[in-house]
Amino acid sequence: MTAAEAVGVLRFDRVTKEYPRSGLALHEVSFRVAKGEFVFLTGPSGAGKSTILRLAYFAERPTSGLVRVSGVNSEHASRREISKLRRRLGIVFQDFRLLEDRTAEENVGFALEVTGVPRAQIGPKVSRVLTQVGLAAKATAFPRELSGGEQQRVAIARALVNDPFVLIADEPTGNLDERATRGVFQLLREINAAGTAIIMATHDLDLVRHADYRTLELNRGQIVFDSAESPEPAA
Amino acid sequence: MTAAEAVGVLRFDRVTKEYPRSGLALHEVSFRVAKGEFVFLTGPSGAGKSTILRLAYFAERPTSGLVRVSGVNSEHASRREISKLRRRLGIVFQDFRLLEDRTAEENVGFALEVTGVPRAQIGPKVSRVLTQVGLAAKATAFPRELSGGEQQRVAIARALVNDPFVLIADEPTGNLDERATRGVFQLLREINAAGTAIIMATHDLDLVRHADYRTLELNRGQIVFDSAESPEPAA
Amino acid sequence: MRRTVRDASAAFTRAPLLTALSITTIAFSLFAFGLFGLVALNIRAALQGVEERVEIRAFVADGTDAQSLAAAAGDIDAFPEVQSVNIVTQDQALARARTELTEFSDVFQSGVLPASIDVKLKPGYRDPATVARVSARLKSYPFVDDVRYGEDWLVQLYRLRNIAGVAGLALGLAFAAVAVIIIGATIRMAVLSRADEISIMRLVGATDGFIRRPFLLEGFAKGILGGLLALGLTWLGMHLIDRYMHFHTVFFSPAMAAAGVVAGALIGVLGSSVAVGRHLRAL
Amino acid sequence: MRRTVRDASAAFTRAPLLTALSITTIAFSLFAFGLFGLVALNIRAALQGVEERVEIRAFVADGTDAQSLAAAAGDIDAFPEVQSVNIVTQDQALARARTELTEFSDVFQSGVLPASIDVKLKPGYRDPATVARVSARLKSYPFVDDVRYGEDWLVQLYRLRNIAGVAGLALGLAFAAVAVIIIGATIRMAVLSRADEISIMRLVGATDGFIRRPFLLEGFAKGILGGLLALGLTWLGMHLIDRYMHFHTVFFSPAMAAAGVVAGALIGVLGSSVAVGRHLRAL
Ligand SMILES: Nc1ncnc2c1ncn2[C@@H]1O[C@H](COP(=O)(O)OP(=O)(O)OP(=O)(O)O)[C@@H](O)[C@H]1O
Ligand SMILES: Nc1ncnc2c1ncn2[C@@H]1O[C@H](COP(=O)(O)OP(=O)(O)OP(=O)(O)O)[C@@H](O)[C@H]1O
Ligand SMILES: [Mg+2]
Ligand SMILES: [Mg+2]
Repeated sequence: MTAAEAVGVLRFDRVTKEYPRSGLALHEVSFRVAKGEFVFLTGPSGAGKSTILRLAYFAERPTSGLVRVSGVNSEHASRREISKLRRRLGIVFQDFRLLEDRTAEENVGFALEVTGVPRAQIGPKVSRVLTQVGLAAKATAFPRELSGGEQQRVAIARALVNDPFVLIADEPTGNLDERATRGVFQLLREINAAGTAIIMATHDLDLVRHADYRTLELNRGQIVFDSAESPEPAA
Repeated sequence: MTAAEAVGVLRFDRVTKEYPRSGLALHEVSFRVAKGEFVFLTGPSGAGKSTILRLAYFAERPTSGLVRVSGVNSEHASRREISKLRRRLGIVFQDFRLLEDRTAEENVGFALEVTGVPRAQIGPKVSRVLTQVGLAAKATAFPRELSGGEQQRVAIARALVNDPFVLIADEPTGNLDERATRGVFQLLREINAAGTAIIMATHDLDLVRHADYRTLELNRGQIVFDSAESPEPAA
Repeated sequence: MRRTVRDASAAFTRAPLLTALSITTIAFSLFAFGLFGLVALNIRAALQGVEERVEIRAFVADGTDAQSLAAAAGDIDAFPEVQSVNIVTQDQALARARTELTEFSDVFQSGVLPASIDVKLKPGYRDPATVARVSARLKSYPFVDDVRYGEDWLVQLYRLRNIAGVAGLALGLAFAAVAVIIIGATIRMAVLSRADEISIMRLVGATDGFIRRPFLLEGFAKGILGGLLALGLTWLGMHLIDRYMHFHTVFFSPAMAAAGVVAGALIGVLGSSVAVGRHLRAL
Repeated sequence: MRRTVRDASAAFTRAPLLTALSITTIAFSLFAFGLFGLVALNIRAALQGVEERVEIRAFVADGTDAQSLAAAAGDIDAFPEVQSVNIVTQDQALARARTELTEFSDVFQSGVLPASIDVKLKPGYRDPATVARVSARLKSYPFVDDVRYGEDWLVQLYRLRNIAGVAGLALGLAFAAVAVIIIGATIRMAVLSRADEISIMRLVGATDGFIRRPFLLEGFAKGILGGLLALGLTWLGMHLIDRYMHFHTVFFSPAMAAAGVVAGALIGVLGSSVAVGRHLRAL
């Protein structure tokens, strides 16, 4: 396990994912993400970005190959191990996945309740992170009372609130305007600077070009470009 | 009614929308969209873009002011008139709103069934429009088997399939990569060229800048810029 | 129409659990109702059997001549309330007592029983008041010593019948009320579980009628199935009782059975209609 | 714990319809079950009353002296099956016949009834076989002419009791089976209606236990409420019958009532546990 951490917090080894009706979503994908690294995942719609991320938080298991996240292994991981791992991850889902019958702050606080954080500490943490994403004013609104971008920011806040060691974000700025995108991205940079590894699927190539982080480009379920291997940037 | 159509297919007169818990979403918004016009709606997250569109297809009624779409008036419209109007509109929702238990082609075909199109004509129409958005291969997939961008394209196909006279699209490219975005936008241009008015909320300013269509910019529920009034473009 | 049928049947495969629940609930309610109905029906049948034995017995003084007895019997037979009249001689009375009261048969060797005129009343005239009236008229014959008709017993019988009727109705209504609540909630849930679908339908321009139709058909089908299931269950229950209790029971007539199934269909359609209507108005 | 309680109670306000449905269903099932139980209980009580009257009557030859009668009575009293022995003289027999058979009271003026030794058996010895055995022993006394105990009647009584037991059990089980199906479906739907919530919980790292707990508490609360409601309904039903039928009925003992409520709670907890477990394993 310590050896695994030395080589990367997240590691895919020849991972293939096949869906019953639609065939290969990923084909022999291998890569690793080092501790504290920031990785962009790009590629056309349907390339397999979300599939990689779902495998990374064990919402799915690979058809073949091995996924390892912080010592948890896709071949042997128990339900309990997966639950424990997820408490240390921050996940932003492409479709937000907010609880419809809880307010914005309850949705964010929920990620802390699950990990057993004492009630007294939850309130301040939630306020802080909602302020960071610019949603302090909407704390008591329910998801249906929020605009698309506001919902997305609640989802980001929830992923950040438990100080994850890896942040997995699936198009976290898809519903945000340029300014909000810059704000959220700035926040992710700060978190990354503090040591959190970030793996972020995005189709905002402007962001990718300007940020100059490592980029993995997917196409039809295969990695077609990895900026860590060929040093010239995509643009 | 003919007079109304002469002045615009869609018209907002001092429209205010107030939500019980979050206050004013729109404040005295007035504008009109002429027959066959293409209008971008931009502005930061929470500015009121989706609210304007929801008012335009009568999913909500204004708190004060008047919305008129093709002679249907927000003050007097009956449920039946609204249903009839919607059959002539094409709507792309920000959150897609696909029927989970129908395949992509069934979702698209459904918009035709509602209008009473004979069964024999539905199949070919659906195939054509799914091909246009590049999803012919995924026709029999259920929404949960589609990637975010694929779901969005199904939503676009459904809006286009009944040859609407106005297309209302809420961030139709939020989940698409650059190439797919260009493809969809090209499709919208063609449809617009054939006479369909289009009103499209987007935060993709690149698109807005390059397309040189009329742009309405919203901020905090008010129109702060209308390129039809001040001729210089936003960029 | 084709869409309506297809959508309605799709509901069965798409939400098998909710469908099964709706059908079972309707069946269960109608079954409980049916059992109560059958019990009431059988009590009525049983009471009718007992009622047929309502008889007025006018004991005749010793030595009354047969001719005047026969004349009186003729008169009595002409009363509008009377079904049949039967003259029982002293010998016949003794023989009857011996067979009816076996435990005491030894006793009657030495005893002498009076002769009597036994009167049966027509159905509909067997209530305590009529029986008392006819008895009084019988008593007016000079040779009649005494008139017996088991007053207490008759009154009890009528009370039992009234009570059975009231209790059955009350319990049946209570069951029906609970059943309606459950069925209503089930259907409302079926609608709510498809709230998204309904709102999407409206957004792409479906009219209320278009949305409502498959729900109504679905409710109708569920109701019919529930009704048939209830009928089957009730029949099975009755059959088992018949078989293991060697107790002949009366089942519903075909018309009543059909009415039960139609009731199921009505519950289904009405419930769906109300639930969908309420939901649509709220949109 | 606080979260568990808060979440469980939130379920009541967030899905009032489903909650009401679950509670009503549990209550309805237990109520139907309770009614059948009460009917069985009351039939048993009624049969016990009848059974107490099981009596063997040994008719004694005319002229048997009182002393040998008393001696025999002493012997018989010592039989292990016998509860009490009673000597009835000829005069007493006549008096009793007059009161018991009022319709024929005129008759007995001239009749003479035999004296008898009347034997009552202990509870548990009132079955047809024991009664026949004791009768045979009584018959062996030289001065006993005849022994009567209403064979047919006794056999019928026992048959009725067995039948009532079997029929009650069968119907009760049928009701219970249907009830379990309905309750199971209701709980499963409660879980399905929160499937999104559960999957989101799992995705943010909640363990199965953490997810399961509020559901179990919710099921427990619903079960208890359903049980209490059923108890109240049953009591009300009984009370109404008591009142309008002037027919004294036996109600459940406090222990049985408590058992019913506990059964409700168990149904609730088990149902929830199974439904959530199945759902979690499928994730
Ligand atoms: N549950 C599933 N069942 C079947 N096919 C699936 C399933 N999930 C994804 N797919 C298919 O796998 C492929 C990859 O999907 P994925 O969601 O990873 O794409 P993506 O790169 O995230 O695309 P986007 O940018 O549009 O979100 C797609 O073609 C999709 O249709
Ligand atoms: N149903 C509602 N109840 C209460 N408030 C609402 C409701 N819908 C929208 N709002 C509020 O109205 C404002 C405008 O929302 P709207 O969805 O129009 O924004 P938008 O411009 O579409 O933003 P985005 O780009 O994030 O989608 C937001 O502040 C939102 O919180
Ligand atoms: Mg994706
Ligand atoms: Mg919006």
